[in-house]
Amino acid sequence: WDEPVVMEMGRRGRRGIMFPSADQAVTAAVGCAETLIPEGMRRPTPPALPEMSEPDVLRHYLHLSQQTLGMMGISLFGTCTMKYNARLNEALAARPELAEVHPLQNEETLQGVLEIIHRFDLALRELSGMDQFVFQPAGGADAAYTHACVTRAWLASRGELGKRDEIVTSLQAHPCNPATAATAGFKVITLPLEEDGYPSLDALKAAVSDRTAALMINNPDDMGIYNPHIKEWVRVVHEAGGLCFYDHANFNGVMSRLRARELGFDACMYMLHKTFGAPKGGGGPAVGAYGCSAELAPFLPKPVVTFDGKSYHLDNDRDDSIGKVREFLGNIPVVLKAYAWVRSLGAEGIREAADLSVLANNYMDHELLKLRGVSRSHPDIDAWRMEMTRFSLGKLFEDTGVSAMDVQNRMVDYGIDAFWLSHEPWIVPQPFTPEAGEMWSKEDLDTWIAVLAAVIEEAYADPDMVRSAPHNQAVHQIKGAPLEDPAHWAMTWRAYLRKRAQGQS
Amino acid sequence: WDEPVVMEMGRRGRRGIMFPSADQAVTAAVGCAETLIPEGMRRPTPPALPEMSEPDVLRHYLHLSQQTLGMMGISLFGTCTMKYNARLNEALAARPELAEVHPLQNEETLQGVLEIIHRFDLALRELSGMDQFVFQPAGGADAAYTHACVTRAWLASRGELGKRDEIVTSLQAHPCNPATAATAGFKVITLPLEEDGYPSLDALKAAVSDRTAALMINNPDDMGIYNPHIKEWVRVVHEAGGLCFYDHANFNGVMSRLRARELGFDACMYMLHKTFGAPKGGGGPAVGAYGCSAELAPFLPKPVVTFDGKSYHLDNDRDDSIGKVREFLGNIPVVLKAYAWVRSLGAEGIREAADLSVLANNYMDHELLKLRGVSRSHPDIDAWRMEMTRFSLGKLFEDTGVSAMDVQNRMVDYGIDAFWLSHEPWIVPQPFTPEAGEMWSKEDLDTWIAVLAAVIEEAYADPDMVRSAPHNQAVHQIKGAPLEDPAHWAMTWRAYLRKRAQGQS
Amino acid sequence: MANSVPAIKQEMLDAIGAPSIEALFEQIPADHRMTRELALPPALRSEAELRRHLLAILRKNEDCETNLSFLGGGCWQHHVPAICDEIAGRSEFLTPVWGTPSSDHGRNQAWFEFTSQLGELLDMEIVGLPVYSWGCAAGHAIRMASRLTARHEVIVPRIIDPERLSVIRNYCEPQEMPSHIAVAEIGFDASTGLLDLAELEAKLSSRTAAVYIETPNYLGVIETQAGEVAALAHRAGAEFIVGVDPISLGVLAPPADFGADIVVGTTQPLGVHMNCGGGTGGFIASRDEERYAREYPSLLVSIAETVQPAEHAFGLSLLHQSSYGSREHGKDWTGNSVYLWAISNAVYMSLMGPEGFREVGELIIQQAHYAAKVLAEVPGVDIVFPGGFFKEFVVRFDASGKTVRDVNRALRERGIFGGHDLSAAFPALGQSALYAVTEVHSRSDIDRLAASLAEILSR
Amino acid sequence: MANSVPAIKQEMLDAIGAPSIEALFEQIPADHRMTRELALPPALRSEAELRRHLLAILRKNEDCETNLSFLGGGCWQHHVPAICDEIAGRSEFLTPVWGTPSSDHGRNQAWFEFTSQLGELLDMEIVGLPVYSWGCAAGHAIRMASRLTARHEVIVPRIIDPERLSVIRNYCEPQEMPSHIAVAEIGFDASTGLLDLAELEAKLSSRTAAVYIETPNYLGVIETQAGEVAALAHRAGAEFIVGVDPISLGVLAPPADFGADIVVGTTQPLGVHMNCGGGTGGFIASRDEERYAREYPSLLVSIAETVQPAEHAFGLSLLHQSSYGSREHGKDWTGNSVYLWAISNAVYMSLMGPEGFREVGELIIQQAHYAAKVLAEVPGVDIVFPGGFFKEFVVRFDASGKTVRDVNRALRERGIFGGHDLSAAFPALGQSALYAVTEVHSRSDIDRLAASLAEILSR
Repeated sequence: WDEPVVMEMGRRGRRGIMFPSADQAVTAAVGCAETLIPEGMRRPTPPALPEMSEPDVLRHYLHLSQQTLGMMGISLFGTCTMKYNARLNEALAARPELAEVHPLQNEETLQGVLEIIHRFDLALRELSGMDQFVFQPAGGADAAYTHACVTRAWLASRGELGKRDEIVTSLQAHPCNPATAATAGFKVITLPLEEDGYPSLDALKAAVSDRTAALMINNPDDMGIYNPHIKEWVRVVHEAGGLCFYDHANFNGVMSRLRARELGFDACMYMLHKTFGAPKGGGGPAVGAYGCSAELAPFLPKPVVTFDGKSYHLDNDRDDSIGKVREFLGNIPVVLKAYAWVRSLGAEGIREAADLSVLANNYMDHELLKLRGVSRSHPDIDAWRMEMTRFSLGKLFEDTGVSAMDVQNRMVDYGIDAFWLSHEPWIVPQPFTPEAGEMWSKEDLDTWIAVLAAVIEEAYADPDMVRSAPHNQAVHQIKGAPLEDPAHWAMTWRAYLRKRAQGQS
Repeated sequence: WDEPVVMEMGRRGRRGIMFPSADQAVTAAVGCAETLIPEGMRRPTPPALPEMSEPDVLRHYLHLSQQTLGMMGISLFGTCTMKYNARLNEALAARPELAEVHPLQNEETLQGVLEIIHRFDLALRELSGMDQFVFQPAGGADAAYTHACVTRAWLASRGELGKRDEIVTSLQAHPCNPATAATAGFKVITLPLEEDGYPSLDALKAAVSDRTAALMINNPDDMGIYNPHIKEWVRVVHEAGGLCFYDHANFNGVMSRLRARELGFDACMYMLHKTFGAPKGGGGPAVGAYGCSAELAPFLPKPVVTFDGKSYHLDNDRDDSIGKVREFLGNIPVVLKAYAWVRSLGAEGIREAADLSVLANNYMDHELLKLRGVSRSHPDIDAWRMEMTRFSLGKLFEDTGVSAMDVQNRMVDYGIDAFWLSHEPWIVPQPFTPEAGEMWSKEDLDTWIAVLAAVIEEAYADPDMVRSAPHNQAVHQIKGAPLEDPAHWAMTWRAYLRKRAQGQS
Repeated sequence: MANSVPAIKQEMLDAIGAPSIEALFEQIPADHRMTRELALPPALRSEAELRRHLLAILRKNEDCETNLSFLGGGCWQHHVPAICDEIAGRSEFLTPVWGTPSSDHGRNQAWFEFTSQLGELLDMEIVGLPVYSWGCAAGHAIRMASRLTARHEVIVPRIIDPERLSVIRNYCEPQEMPSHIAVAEIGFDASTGLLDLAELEAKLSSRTAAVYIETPNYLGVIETQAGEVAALAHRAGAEFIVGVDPISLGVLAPPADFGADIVVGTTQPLGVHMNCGGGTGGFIASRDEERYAREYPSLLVSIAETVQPAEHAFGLSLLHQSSYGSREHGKDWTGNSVYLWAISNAVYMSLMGPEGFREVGELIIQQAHYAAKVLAEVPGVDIVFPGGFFKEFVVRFDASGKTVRDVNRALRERGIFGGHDLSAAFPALGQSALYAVTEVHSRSDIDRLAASLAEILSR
Repeated sequence: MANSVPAIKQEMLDAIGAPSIEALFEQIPADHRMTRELALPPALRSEAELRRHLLAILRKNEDCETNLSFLGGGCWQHHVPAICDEIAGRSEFLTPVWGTPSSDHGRNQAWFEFTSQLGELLDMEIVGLPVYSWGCAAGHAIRMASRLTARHEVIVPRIIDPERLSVIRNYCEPQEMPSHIAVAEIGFDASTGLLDLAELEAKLSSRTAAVYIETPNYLGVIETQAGEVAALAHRAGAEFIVGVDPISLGVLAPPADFGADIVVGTTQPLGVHMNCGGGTGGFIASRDEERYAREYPSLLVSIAETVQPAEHAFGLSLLHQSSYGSREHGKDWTGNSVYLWAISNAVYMSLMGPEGFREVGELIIQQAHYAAKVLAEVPGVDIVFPGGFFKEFVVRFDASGKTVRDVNRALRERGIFGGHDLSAAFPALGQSALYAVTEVHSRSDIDRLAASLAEILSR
């Protein structure tokens, strides 16, 4: 479809959706609408929105949907654990029993919602060993932010807020950890990696002090490397008087094999829209499930759901709570879907999922390393990787000038959506990080590998072709420079029209 | 997507959907399943169905959906009145309050269903002037068949069954009329068309006799020509002792302007999946709403829904009824959608829809006749056509060898799904019959016209290219001969495998 | 409507040179015109109002999700996998009518996958696109047999859905019609529900076009003598037509195994909601022999090569013999049917696979027998045919002195829809009801039914 | 799971030369391992069982479709057009995470259409992709203002959602933190609900980074002095941030018109179900000035040319300043948010057009005033701010001697969810509740509420 921007569509006077006029009795009682709007607060000119018929709106967005590749092909987007999002869960979440529920309803009328929250809280407690979970954080990063807020409250309760002002993390921790720590007002200390793929214990010991508020860290990281000293790390931080937060973004490979609390962590978070099978929606609605020890529980955002054996309650009477990180209770439909995922698998299924994802990654790893121009991070570590491996196309780039992004662009021509490169900073040149997960069939993985192999061959044979990819998508490669240029960027159609007019004048 | 046939997909042992084992108490009480199946009636070998995971099934059919053009582009499929199918109606029909209703529930529990049937019955009575409608016929052709059955019962009640054994129709009536009449056991007399686009009154008079059971006819027909003598026709048939059935397949252009009963007809039918806005589903579920006069009502298929002012009832106590033409009450979700369509428009909206569809057709007519190689049926009739026009590409075919089907195949390359050619028999060479309807915007109509113009130009410039179209669809032109060859046709995968193996041996 | 905008109407009128829209209707004579405005309820032009209106009506229904239902008899509450709804609801599949083999490729392939998978379940090589219902499929099959044999009599079992039989009788035409097919019925053994073979043998003759039976039959019984019926029918030169519920075929033998020539049945159990009977659909299948193929009234989708080497597409075979191609000379007639449900069926069968059909069949037959067993223990309840059934069985209340009507009313008050009342259609069975048990029931549902019945019947 | 099949696992193990799956976990030291099996409830592996289990829980909720609800306060029951659900539910939009500008073209365009249409409603040229909620948007905007002005104080109204204020306070950091932003509150006129401008003027200073107000405010009142607030804020060198409910903007002036520098608000009313608060989303918008652009924490989608002449695509601008690009040096942080709802919002706005927003705004304001009027006539009921509101207004029950809690309980028994209880958060208002009226209500709903209240309060 050569689909215009919606702002160019429609015709004056055309209508998509209509509303009735107010009942005559209403108008008789209160008069017409204009008289009800205070002087000077009326909209002077109508917004320049498109005027379209309902079928045209539907068709336009159907076309756009068909121009979105995503999971219609094969997407092994590392760190995001692409999973099957059961349509059953969508059907249930769309029912009025959830979709048409208001968050401020009396708790008597929210028993279903509260039961789901409580049951899923119990499941996550079992998976993590933590003592309480909340689902208010609206994403993984928001859970990290929640931890920073909880850390502030905990420090305040001990009279240490303002004194302990440093949060320690590692170069391989997800950027949300340092970013949320900084937003919460902490200084960030980032430990570099050593050859074995994680920072040294000595570096940690040197970093911690009486200014240490918390450690925020992933393990394994998205290179598939597990830090075997993590219990020691936790001990060191605890001894220094800080908290330990486990960013469980990479939980998929260790589910059922280890529990954050047993490793000593005070808090952890899970991404329900990734690890727990809720759909990503292109970036949310999401939930960062945040769990912590009994010691930290008083500081959790409120309310917390409790169960008295008969009915469920919203506990808002929590003096030490950090209050809210987001309005209301959280993205409940996402919690429902995650709960459904756990129930559909049970303990054995969850273990199987971890098994298959690690197996699949090592299978990928084995096959990808056969390809010309492909290497992996920390080649000296010959242990089996966890559920991901950080690869590099540095050699390919040196040989051909074809970058990892070029390869991404070419792979989509084969129906394979972009792989993940790497969070900043890059540890290896031209990184890429596929994550096989447990859903994709071996046939899909083999297809993925074959496509990468084909693109690499193309890169050696005809690098310009690959660099100018994609060639059979809805649109060609976007030019990057205008996106960073104030004279050209246009985050709305009206900005675009103005700048285009200025450019032409 | 280069999508394999599902029979080639999957792997042994893979599972899509699972069922629990029976409760232990159940097995304890009745034993295992095999023992419950009588000897010799057990399936000896499992069916050779694909073994797939749920995500793979979903993805496969998502791919196939994306390879179906239909209403994603512009489809002016004449005689089928392509309309907008409101998503609201789909959402409501999918609710358990309808989807999970069993047709044999006690009528007390079916009050919603019966109310919809009754309300819509009243609406159709108003639109047609008839005295009673039923929705049991599962398509327009089934309604024609119902009429043939009702005619039998009516004749039987008068002692004329077996004597009046002829049904009269016209060459331009939809094939379902002669076909269902014949299936019901009647002889069919088909009147030829005269130059003015309909059979002559004299021909009708010559055809009717004391053997005439009924007239079954469309008006206007799908050439957009209205038979102005239709009242006289009805009188002639009635005087001969036959019934008159109005196939209202072409109701869209005359809605609100005429009523079947007022023209004298004894019965009529509407296609709810076409004229009344329910989706076509690629060919049903459908409803042929069949309505008739009070005289014929006793013969209607049963049950009939009645209303006593307080509640709704299923009247099964109808001795003269023809019984059933299909099990249960009809495709109720389709009735719901049609009722929604009527309510969304009201009387004014329905008139507007008729207005716009006739306006749009005459606009199309005017523009298409400007194109090289395009003519229309009955060129001597210079009156405005109704909601359709029968065009011909005979000249194009003579000039270039490009047929109407070739043009269809090429137009899909531009995102415009096939136009309708013509029912059998063809009145004009290389016919085509677009129907603009009321939904499509003028912009869409202009696009459609422009694409046809472009294809005609291509046909004159490069006929082979058009004849070998399509060129950018999921698959190329199918070979027609094997479809008619017993050695090659394969209506199932297992037949295909056998014949392929035989062909190779 | 997109062109309701007055300026657009005027543009179009100007383009064609018409003075007004009204003028375009010049073909309709004045005395044909409706003389007043339509009197319809006021338009609900806002989606919000319309939604509210429709929902208020729909809510007057009771449904089988809120209530516990044991209704069957030709329409059953089976589990519908969520992705069946998802796929059938896709705009691409929901809204089109007809394109070319290229533009309809995905849909045609899905249809071919419907026929191919159903063919595996049935062990049959030809499966047509669905017809309206099981009864319509049976009616067409009987007419096919009549044409194939040039005979005009069909033998059907007395145990048959009265609705389906009514459909069949209409297809067989009244005796006054020249192509009338006489319908003879054969009885059943009162203790087992099996066919009376002696009666069958007596009625078979050189006039018999077809013998039509069902297994499981309408009252749930698996017909163990099907092979003997086939032999008898074939010996008489008749076609043997079998009606079957395809969800049974993971565990029950496909009719082809015991000699069926034409197999018909319902498609509703394969991933389609009951929809108050709007989920109904029927299929016709046979061996891939030309004599059968050339009698099909329904559409037939075949795989075939395209002009591109090694590429396949899907097109219609034998369209010319349909009513579209041959009008009154075609094979019966065809038209819009339930083709969208064929896609749901295809999705369902590919989710199920052989193991899914086995599991669901085993679960159903075990639960149905469990239900019969616990109901039999309720004082006042008898199971008419206590063994050899699949998912349905007949429960007789004569011993309780209560009518099915009374029992069902009392069950309804407890949120239970009791079995379908057979007392009118099968007076010989007394106050009996047809109970259906499927995989959607749990053991506790069945126990709840038994407890409720015990309570009701003890009053 | 597709690879659960033992043969496949073995193939993969063979390919990599591993003895067992367990061996692949060699990196995890033994003393890190969980020492027992997980104790989770048993798996519900069949979709039918799982569906039934989940549905049974969901049914324990009461909802605003079955009940008549007047709850608002940050989440509202507006009509959600059916095609919003249809589009947001499309697998293509529902399931992906991130691709390339080419492979994500359709989604990126839909996002750009979200920002572009919201930009028209707001009269603003930069709109970011949504953040988690209105409160989060306000928090980010205040931090943007603090960075822009290098000041550390924000003035907010006392009439504000306590939940939103709590979110803002968290974003403003405790006073022990070096970047702490002090939050000052300004009161309101007790009879009108309008801001106390004198107090505002008194509190404005060279330390003020931003003045944040809302219109309509949390208690429903349209702030008529917004232009004066803007002037005061700007005179003090502060940024003027306005929070707004976009569904009001068909009839109410966009904040840019009265001087807003940054506009924030909620996206939930634009075609997203309440979802028990899971429909929440927030937006941030501003003029297209570089100083603002370079402070956005959220993702920004821009139209840009492709390498193909005359072709456009959509890509991310200024990604480097996000936390993805700059870790702790980025602007606050970003991550998964509510981007799927942005598509629902885009669909909603293109259905609405200017006329739809006008109609809905007019209907809402008329019905809300009608409700206030008929409720005011109920003995024991007072309307706290009886004019100048949009869709919400405060109902005080003090004169009836009853608490909101009691009133709401009695309403619930009648199938009505009364307004949100304000007595804890706004003790000065006594026993008051915040009532919301939208286009989903009919006149008869409002009359029913009034009649029910009259009955309840007369006891």
